Amino acid sequence: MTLAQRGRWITLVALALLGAVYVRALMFTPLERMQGAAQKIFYIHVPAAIWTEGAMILLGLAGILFLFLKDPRLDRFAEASAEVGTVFATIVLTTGPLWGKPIWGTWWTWDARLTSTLFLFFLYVGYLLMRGAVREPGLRARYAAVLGVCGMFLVPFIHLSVFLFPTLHPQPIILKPSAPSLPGTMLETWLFSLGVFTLLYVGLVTQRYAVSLLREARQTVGGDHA
Amino acid sequence: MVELLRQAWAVARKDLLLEFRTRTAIVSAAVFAALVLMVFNFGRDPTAVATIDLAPTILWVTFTFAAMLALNRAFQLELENQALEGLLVSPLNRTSLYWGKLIANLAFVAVVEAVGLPLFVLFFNVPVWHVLAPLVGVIALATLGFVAVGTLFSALVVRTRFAELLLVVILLPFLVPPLMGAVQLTARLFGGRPLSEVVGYLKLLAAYDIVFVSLASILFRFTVDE
Amino acid sequence: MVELLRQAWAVARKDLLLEFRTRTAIVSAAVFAALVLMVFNFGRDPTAVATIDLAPTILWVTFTFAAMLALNRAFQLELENQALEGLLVSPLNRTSLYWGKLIANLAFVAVVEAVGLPLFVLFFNVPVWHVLAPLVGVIALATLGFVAVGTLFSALVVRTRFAELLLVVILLPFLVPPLMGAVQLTARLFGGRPLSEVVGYLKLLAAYDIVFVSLASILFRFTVDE
Amino acid sequence: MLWAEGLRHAFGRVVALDDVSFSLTPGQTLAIFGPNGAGKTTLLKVLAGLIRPQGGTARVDGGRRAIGWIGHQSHLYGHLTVLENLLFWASLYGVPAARRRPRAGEVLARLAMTDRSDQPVWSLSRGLVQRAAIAKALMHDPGVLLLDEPFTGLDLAAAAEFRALLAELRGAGRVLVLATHNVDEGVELSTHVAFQRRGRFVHFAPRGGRGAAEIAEAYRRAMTDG
Amino acid sequence: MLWAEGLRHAFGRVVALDDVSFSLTPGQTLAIFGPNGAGKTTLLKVLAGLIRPQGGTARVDGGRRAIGWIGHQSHLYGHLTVLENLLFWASLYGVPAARRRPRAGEVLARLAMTDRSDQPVWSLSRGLVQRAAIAKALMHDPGVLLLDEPFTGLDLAAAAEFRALLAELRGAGRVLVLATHNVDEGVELSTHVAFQRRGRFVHFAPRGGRGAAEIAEAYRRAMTDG
Ligand code: HEM
Ligand SMILES: Nc1ncnc2c1ncn2[C@@H]1O[C@H](COP(=O)(O)OP(=O)(O)OP(=O)(O)O)[C@@H](O)[C@H]1O
Ligand SMILES: Nc1ncnc2c1ncn2[C@@H]1O[C@H](COP(=O)(O)OP(=O)(O)OP(=O)(O)O)[C@@H](O)[C@H]1O
Ligand SMILES: [Mg+2]
Ligand SMILES: [Mg+2]
Repeated sequence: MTLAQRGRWITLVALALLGAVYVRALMFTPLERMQGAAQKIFYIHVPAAIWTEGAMILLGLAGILFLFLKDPRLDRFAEASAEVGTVFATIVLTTGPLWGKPIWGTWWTWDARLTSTLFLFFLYVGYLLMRGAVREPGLRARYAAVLGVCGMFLVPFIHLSVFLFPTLHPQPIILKPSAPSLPGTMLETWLFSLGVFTLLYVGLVTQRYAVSLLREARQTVGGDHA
Repeated sequence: MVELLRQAWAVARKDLLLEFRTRTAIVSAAVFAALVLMVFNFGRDPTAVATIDLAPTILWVTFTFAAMLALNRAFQLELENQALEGLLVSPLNRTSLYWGKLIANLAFVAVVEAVGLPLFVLFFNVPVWHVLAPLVGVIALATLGFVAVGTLFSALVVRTRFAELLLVVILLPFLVPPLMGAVQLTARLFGGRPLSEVVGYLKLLAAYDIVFVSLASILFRFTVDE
Repeated sequence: MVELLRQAWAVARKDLLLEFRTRTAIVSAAVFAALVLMVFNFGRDPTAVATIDLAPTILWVTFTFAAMLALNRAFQLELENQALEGLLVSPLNRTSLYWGKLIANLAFVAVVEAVGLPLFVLFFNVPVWHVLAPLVGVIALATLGFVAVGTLFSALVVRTRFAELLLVVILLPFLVPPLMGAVQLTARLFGGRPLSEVVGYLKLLAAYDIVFVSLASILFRFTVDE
Repeated sequence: MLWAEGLRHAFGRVVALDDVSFSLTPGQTLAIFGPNGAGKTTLLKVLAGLIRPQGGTARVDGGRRAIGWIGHQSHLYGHLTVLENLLFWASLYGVPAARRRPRAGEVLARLAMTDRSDQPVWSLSRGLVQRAAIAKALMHDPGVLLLDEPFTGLDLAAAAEFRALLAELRGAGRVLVLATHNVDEGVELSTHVAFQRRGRFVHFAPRGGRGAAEIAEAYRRAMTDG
Repeated sequence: MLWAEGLRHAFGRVVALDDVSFSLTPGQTLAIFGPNGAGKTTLLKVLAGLIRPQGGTARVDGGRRAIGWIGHQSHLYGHLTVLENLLFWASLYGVPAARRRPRAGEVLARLAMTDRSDQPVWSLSRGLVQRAAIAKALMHDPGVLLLDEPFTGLDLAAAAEFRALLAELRGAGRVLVLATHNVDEGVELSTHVAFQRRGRFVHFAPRGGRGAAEIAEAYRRAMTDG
């Protein structure tokens, strides 16, 4: 099985399991008292949000290693992680407003959590734009690693900004200094979903990694350079 | 270490000398600041909006622009003078180059802020004298952070194809924490709130400075070396 | 006359093509606009300041910056490309050169404004739809005026030693009338005031445009010819 | 035809043109030799109308449209391709639209640049940029060619080809003015020879039958005495 | 000492270096001839560490500090005087503070630039800028000189003087690498000769007793066959 195929399989399995999460969420998990059915979006929204931040941290770590080891695999992984992170950020930025409209009565407000997520999305876009702007592969990898490392260190600031700035968005329930505060079944469903998203991340990254391998192979043969 | 600092100073001194000769950047930034303040002044309907509510925002919009102008110049100056290549072939330590540019940028932004602040007081009649010391501290803290990141990034993009564009795009997410912190702090200061209320923000700014100044000093050499 | 316009169009087309290739200026101006709007957002205490009171100022600060960026580029582009000398030795009519640059600058600023306006609506939730047509008219009138003057001045200063500095300094006084007019008009429009109340300002803008576009067309050749 | 009558120009204390008078009729070629800083470039700029001399007058039959200029600056836009540059300049010089592409093809073929025509100018090597600049100057088939060290950077083959091209142009009745340091390159082409020193023509005469060695000897003598 | 081992580099489809290997010991001078776009500049940039080659390695004894580079760009700051430029670069290359002024005096005197030392670089003519660039490269008495068409713009006297200077340096055990189109200038100085074509060294050998005419003939043959 090629790498690309393996990635595709993992992704498909993850998507199937995501279906299972929703079966569980809709049938076997209690309705939230205040928000009703809208709260069900939580099981996509939050894991996607966590992996948006996670993908940035992993790509930063890959960047640090790259700067010392100069291993092109690390750079390929970083690129893949950035692309998947962008997708996850998009998911957060769509599910958030979908949820927000019934709860807050507006799609979007400019509070710290929402804005910082938007800027994390911009960071991904900027990262990918920069990769596009540098032609020389060695230089590109190094520049990308530098920006990635900076991005990794920015994530905690973005994550913690909700504690400092007045915000409409719920405070962290799970990733916070004290213990998680979530009713049992909800927590279980959520953890299940987090696992599924982890699998989804692995699957998508594997696929993207395979794609960049292919592209490099084509370029060394002397084909497309544009 | 002494050698590092000596070389950094040589670079900074040269930048400041050039700036002193031409005064281009500093005066345009200062006039820009005046322009912003003036526009606000005209636009504002004094009966509708209390000055004090707007003041922090206006102050920081002004300073951010001044800083962006400075950053754009820092490496552009080398390109215009065809000297960047010369710096790169020279044995100049890369950390020295970074610090030199950082010092020059900070000096530059500091002068603009020193011009902008009195203008601001003049235009908006905000009573800053009783909070001057802490205000200057806040300005220094916030400025250091984003100038440090900006200096690193301006080196990162200078040899890419769309340098200016990229600089703004990738810097934007990194401006959010210091800017948000600075605006909130300034608002509290003008509002005469007790210091205890703002410790969180101060910590944020300080943490940001420490993290990113160190990070940039370490990462810089990867941006210029092949 | 046809020849004049044809040549003006050749110059404008080349500028726009270059901009399209690099997208430097347009994207950085657009991101700059987003930055201004964002900073305002963070700084504003929504309970203290009603958006609607601030909106006109914010809108015009943003647009002014975008325009300044454009103007700075217009002749800088020729210098960077070592082509200004080429334009000057060519038989290109000086009025055509002016109009060409004016067209390119207007196109440029218009795009930034077209990007900025929706962002503005999004960020500030100002209901502009019912006044969209007159608003666009006001924007066009004010923009034409100061871009016309700015284009003239940017040619004036480009070969002096302190080009950027001088541009901002000498342009400043000329920005006051169109900017004040525009801010007042916009405020009235957002406030839903009758059109009769604003005729005076409209006349001001129109007179300014007519006077300065003609004047600049006539004076331009003295700025570039020896 | 080309006239210069009592030209004088000084930059501060440095005398760049000192009472220079001469005239050339179609088919004549003037080669100007002179040490660095003698004022050769200044003279050509005066003839091209780029500098208005402090004293005296210069006139070229047919005005700007008749002049082709090859100087130290390439007058090419880095982000446009070679062909796009040629088409743009041709349009400014009033070459009919239908003639532009064929003409560009001819000129590029002559300079062995056909395979580079779609490359952006920034990616060319120094000698290739020089060829593109030559192509640009020839697009409108100028009656007067002002050449400031036009062989700079050309390889042997290109220099030979360009010399042949200049000889043809001279044969076809064009007026050439050539400033150069290389006596071998300059003399062969010239009908008239001038030695310039501190702005003055210390020698100006038809070449007659003199060869390169003889001229070089005369030049050396002219530069050492006085 | 200077080694190059299997250097390869391509810009997209354009091959600029193709398996170039050689080494030079103190007192040796390599003259590289090749048509425009052959990759001479690219090779020198690789040796100077400005470009990291896609394949192979290059090493210079003593590293960056030992290299003097004269290329297409002057590396001088236009708004600083010639002397200020020299002092700045000397400080970066670690020339002791007390030695800088005397050394600058020596070098400038040698290049007949003493009377220009307080003139800002922007006001110099082309040949004078080239002399200043040469002075800059010699300030730290480098062990290895990389010269990319260093005679560009020099008048006859300056070229002769510079040739004598290079001969002295070679005699003093410096390693010189010289890329040029002018066989007369290059051969006289060289101990080794290379012909480069499409990135390859099609010829590399000690000069032996061959004179300029012989080399020129061999070069012509090497370029036409294949
Ligand atoms: C409108 C756009 C929205 C964005 C951009 C957004 C963004 C985010 C982000 C980045 C996180 C991750 C926080 C973390 O890592 O701990 C998060 C978590 C969360 N969001 Fe949203 N959100 C949006 C709307 C909403 C809405 C409307 C609700 C419901 C009222 C909501 C409820 C939550 C909850 C409950 C969490 C989990 C907090 C935690 O346990 O950490 N979000 N959101
Ligand atoms: N814009 C300027 N400001 C001040 N001085 C100038 C300026 N342009 C030229 N000069 C001075 O005028 C003199 C003549 O310059 P010019 O460029 O005409 O010389 P040149 O004969 O072309 O020399 P080269 O052979 O080096 O190109 C030089 O001494 C130069 O320094
Ligand atoms: N940054 C770049 N991007 C793309 N192509 C480039 C770049 N730099 C050089 N090239 C190409 O590489 C080739 C070799 O360039 P190089 O400058 O080394 O040539 P050269 O031998 O110095 O030529 P010349 O005699 O004209 O100076 C040329 O075809 C050039 O167009
Ligand atoms: Mg000259
Ligand atoms: Mg070259």
